[in-house]
Amino acid sequence: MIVFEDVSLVYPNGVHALSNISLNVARGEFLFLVGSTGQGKSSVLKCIYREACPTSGDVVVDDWRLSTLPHGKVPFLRRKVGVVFQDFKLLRGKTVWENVAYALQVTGATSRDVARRVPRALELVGIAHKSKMFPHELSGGEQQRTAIARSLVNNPLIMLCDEPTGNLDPETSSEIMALLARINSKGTTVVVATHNQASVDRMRRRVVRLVHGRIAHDEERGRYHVGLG
Amino acid sequence: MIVFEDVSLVYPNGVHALSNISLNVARGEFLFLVGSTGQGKSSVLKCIYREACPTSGDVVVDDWRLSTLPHGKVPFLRRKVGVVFQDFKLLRGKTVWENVAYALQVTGATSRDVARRVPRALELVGIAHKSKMFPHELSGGEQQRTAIARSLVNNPLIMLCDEPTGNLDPETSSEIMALLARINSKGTTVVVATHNQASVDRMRRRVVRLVHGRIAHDEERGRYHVGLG
Amino acid sequence: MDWGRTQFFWAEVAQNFTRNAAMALTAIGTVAISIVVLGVFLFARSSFNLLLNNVVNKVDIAVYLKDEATPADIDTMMRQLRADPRVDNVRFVSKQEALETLRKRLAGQVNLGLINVNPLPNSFVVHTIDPGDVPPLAGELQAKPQVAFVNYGSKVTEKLLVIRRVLGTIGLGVIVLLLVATALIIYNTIRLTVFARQREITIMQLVGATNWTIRWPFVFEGLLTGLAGGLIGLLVLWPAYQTLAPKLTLNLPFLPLNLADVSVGHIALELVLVGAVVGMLASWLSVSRYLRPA
Amino acid sequence: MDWGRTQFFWAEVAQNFTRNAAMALTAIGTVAISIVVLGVFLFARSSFNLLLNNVVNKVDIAVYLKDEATPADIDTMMRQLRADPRVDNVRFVSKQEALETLRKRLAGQVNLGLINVNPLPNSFVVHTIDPGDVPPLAGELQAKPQVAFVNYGSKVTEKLLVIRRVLGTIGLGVIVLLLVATALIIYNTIRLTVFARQREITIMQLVGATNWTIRWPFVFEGLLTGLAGGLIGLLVLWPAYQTLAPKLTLNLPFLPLNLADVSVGHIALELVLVGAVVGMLASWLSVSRYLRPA
Ligand SMILES: Nc1ncnc2c1ncn2[C@@H]1O[C@H](COP(=O)(O)OP(=O)(O)OP(=O)(O)O)[C@@H](O)[C@H]1O
Ligand SMILES: Nc1ncnc2c1ncn2[C@@H]1O[C@H](COP(=O)(O)OP(=O)(O)OP(=O)(O)O)[C@@H](O)[C@H]1O
Ligand SMILES: [Mg+2]
Ligand SMILES: [Mg+2]
Repeated sequence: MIVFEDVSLVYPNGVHALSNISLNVARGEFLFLVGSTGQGKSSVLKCIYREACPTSGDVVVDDWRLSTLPHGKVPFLRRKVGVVFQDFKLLRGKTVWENVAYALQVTGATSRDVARRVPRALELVGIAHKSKMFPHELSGGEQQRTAIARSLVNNPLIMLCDEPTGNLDPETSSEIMALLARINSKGTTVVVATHNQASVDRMRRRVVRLVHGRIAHDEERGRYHVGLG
Repeated sequence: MIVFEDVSLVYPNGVHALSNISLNVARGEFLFLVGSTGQGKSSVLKCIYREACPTSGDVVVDDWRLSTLPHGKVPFLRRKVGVVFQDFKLLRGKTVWENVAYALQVTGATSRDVARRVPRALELVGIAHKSKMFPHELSGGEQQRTAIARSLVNNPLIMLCDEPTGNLDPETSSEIMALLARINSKGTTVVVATHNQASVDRMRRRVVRLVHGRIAHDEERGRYHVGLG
Repeated sequence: MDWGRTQFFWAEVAQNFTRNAAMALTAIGTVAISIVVLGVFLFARSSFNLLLNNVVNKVDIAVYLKDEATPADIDTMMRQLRADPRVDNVRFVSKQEALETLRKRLAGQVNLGLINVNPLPNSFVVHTIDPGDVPPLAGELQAKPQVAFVNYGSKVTEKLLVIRRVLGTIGLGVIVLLLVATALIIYNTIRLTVFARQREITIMQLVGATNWTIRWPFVFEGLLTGLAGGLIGLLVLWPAYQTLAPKLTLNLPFLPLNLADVSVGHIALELVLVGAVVGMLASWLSVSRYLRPA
Repeated sequence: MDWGRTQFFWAEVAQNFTRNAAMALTAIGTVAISIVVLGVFLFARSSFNLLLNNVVNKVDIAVYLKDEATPADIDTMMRQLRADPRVDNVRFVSKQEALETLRKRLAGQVNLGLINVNPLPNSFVVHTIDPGDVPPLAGELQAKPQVAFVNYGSKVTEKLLVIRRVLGTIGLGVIVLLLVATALIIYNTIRLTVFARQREITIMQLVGATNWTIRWPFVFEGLLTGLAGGLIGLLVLWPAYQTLAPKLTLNLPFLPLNLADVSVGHIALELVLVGAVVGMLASWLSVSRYLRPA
């Protein structure tokens, strides 16, 4: 489903974010990306939804080879991939409902579809009661849940979650993780970059640890501290 | 040092964020504010640095009664209070160094002072190697550490940290908490709103739990789950 | 476009306006101001052209005939001139008529008793349709055997024709300058409003919106901004025109300037069109800049 | 202000420019365009006023004397006129001189052999300093016993004076309109650039900056934007003036229009000042809007 072929990424400012990453995520897999801050977790995710382009190597997503993907196709790649951004990236001029609906509307969904699926997504993450609020009227956790709702509203093939529980209390975090597991069990490939040790240890899924932009450890049914002393 | 006198806060959109909060934080105390998402932690902090004004009741900070504080004095209140914002609020046009320096420069610090204290703050949070980067060139955790450096650079009387470790790995989180404890031990009053169960449980400080904008529990040497089943 | 997408499109346009109201109003204000300035000058130019044409139109050719010319000669010539397609009308002025006119003109200045022989010749006064035809026609007439002398105030006429040409060119240059300036100002203004939403555009791209999905509402918003600015401009210009134009005619009754002949409706249409088209193009270009692949 | 604060201030100003370069350049561009338009019209207005004054200045009073007036009378009158503060100069035209001129003028049109008595009077030609004094002075002269008739083309002169007054008013109106338009356009533009930094301003307030600490760099940036725009505007206007002004004089050699008399330097100074002052005020007002306590 997602294949990294010897991917390196150097940002324009000269920072080597990723070095020779090779990784294969099967369809329907659930993967945790861990690593202390600044080791390249977000960069890996950016290469999948093509916010960043590898400086060398290539990424293949659902048989699309990204290095040769024409620019016009990028929006369609991004519709296959639901992303929870680390900084949420909500549209500040739109309400919670509209933010979630937007991701659906751009795919050409009918208004019936929108009216049916948006409330369901909002319910799932427990933010339906705030649907008419604007992002700046929400608490941090509420914004995060809106971002999660948006990422899953159009049933993406792949979900990429960048620190999806950083602003959530342990109970809500567990619920969100359980939700991701449920989505995963229906066939969606899920990649979660996280520092949430409790969740990783509880769920025992595949864990990939990044250190200085390299894969330091890759273990099925791993724990958060895999590969550390 | 910080006194809440029966404070209620209703946002313009009608949300009752805080209801009849009375709280007394002594000089040099270390306080954790906990509570699941959207219960009012950030709102309590906003009342202290006066981003929000209580709809009823009053807040006293270092003998300044905020309801009668003239607008011209607000900047001076904010200089007494170092804040780590939940969404960082870094100036995107400024580098890490400049962001931290800014908080010092606005107080009228001499350039010698700036040149001495900024690097020290950056070292303390471990972000000195990124001092020439702009916020958008940083990882989430690096941005968070920049925000922490800015909040402590001018040795504030009070530090308010809103989810200061949400984007940090457990190890870095512990270091930051230890740093806050060290700063606290030198006399600074510290209030930390957090979901980080591990840190709260390890540090055993005063814990105040908010539920629906009310203080549900207030315990010296508490644990994260204080007041819950 | 199905109903759901149309609804989505209009909701986007409406949101851009209402949720960035201050910005939208600032942009509309700038467009309106530019349109007012442009409108004042389009009007001034039309009036001035009209005035100049009317002045130049007053130029006549005086054809003084030799005393030898017989009434038959005069008649033939008169018919020839009337048949000339360049000629608007011809009037015959006899020696006697000319003397009467001179007497009246000199009354009081000159001892009229002293003028007892008529020194003046018969003449034609010829008016052409296009003042530009005056000099060549005068040349042709001078060549005729019956003609003693042709006078069309050649210096004044040629000056007037040059002035008309030069001022016409300057007027055109100024209008072009103003059009370009207006277009650039509207473009820059809309660019700044798009600039402020750069982050939003990036987010839209990241959640899978195609460039066209992002662009259309912006383009339409630009169109509406331009249109609204243009209409507001007209709302300012119209009462100003209504109150000032009569005053102008009143103060300059002797000038051959009939403001009713200025095609105000035409100018108004041009102004609104300029606003709308430039607004639309400006949005298009501004958004496209942020839609280019990184 | 100590050295550290000065450095801080300048660093802020410089950062605003360089790190929002696209926005800063757009704003400067808009200012430059407005200044060019304003400059063209300030110049056009000065030239036009000059032209109109020169035309009106050509008006003379012709004072025809009765044949009874003795050379002594003429001499006295001449001296009186020369002493009049309103009079610029006086020329005496004798009967003979007048006849010569008439002969020349009528040569070819009229059978000159027929004019054998001199029907023309002696006259003065009086030129006033201010054309506005022509009608009253003519009235006074008419009342003198030696004077037969005074002629100053009263209709033409009065028309010219009215035209000068009306066009003067219109010109002033247009310049005021343009000044206001320019000011508003610059204001709106800078408002939009500040708008885009609203979030930054809020953050600055939250980390303890006083309103003045935030405002000053913005105000100075507005000043520099206006100044830069004004100077760029001049850089466009100057070569245009240098190439077009001589062409204009060349094409209209017969007009009493000496472009060298237009105080171009003065206009240039005004333009740069308008840019700078409006830019500064615009920033001030725009920032203040976001600095108001919530
Ligand atoms: N846009 C960018 N331009 C330049 N450098 C960047 C950019 N984004 C990230 N970096 C750098 O690349 C490295 C990896 O960043 P990345 O965001 O992938 O880290 P991360 O593992 O997600 O960290 P965190 O847990 O803090 O979010 C860091 O050193 C960071 O400073
Ligand atoms: N600016 C605002 N305008 C309107 N309502 C707001 C605003 N900020 C917060 N709220 C609402 O007030 C309530 C409390 O919000 P607050 O940000 O204090 O929660 P929190 O405890 O910090 O939550 P989190 O852990 O998610 O950050 C929430 O219901 C939120 O939706
Ligand atoms: Mg990250
Ligand atoms: Mg919060």
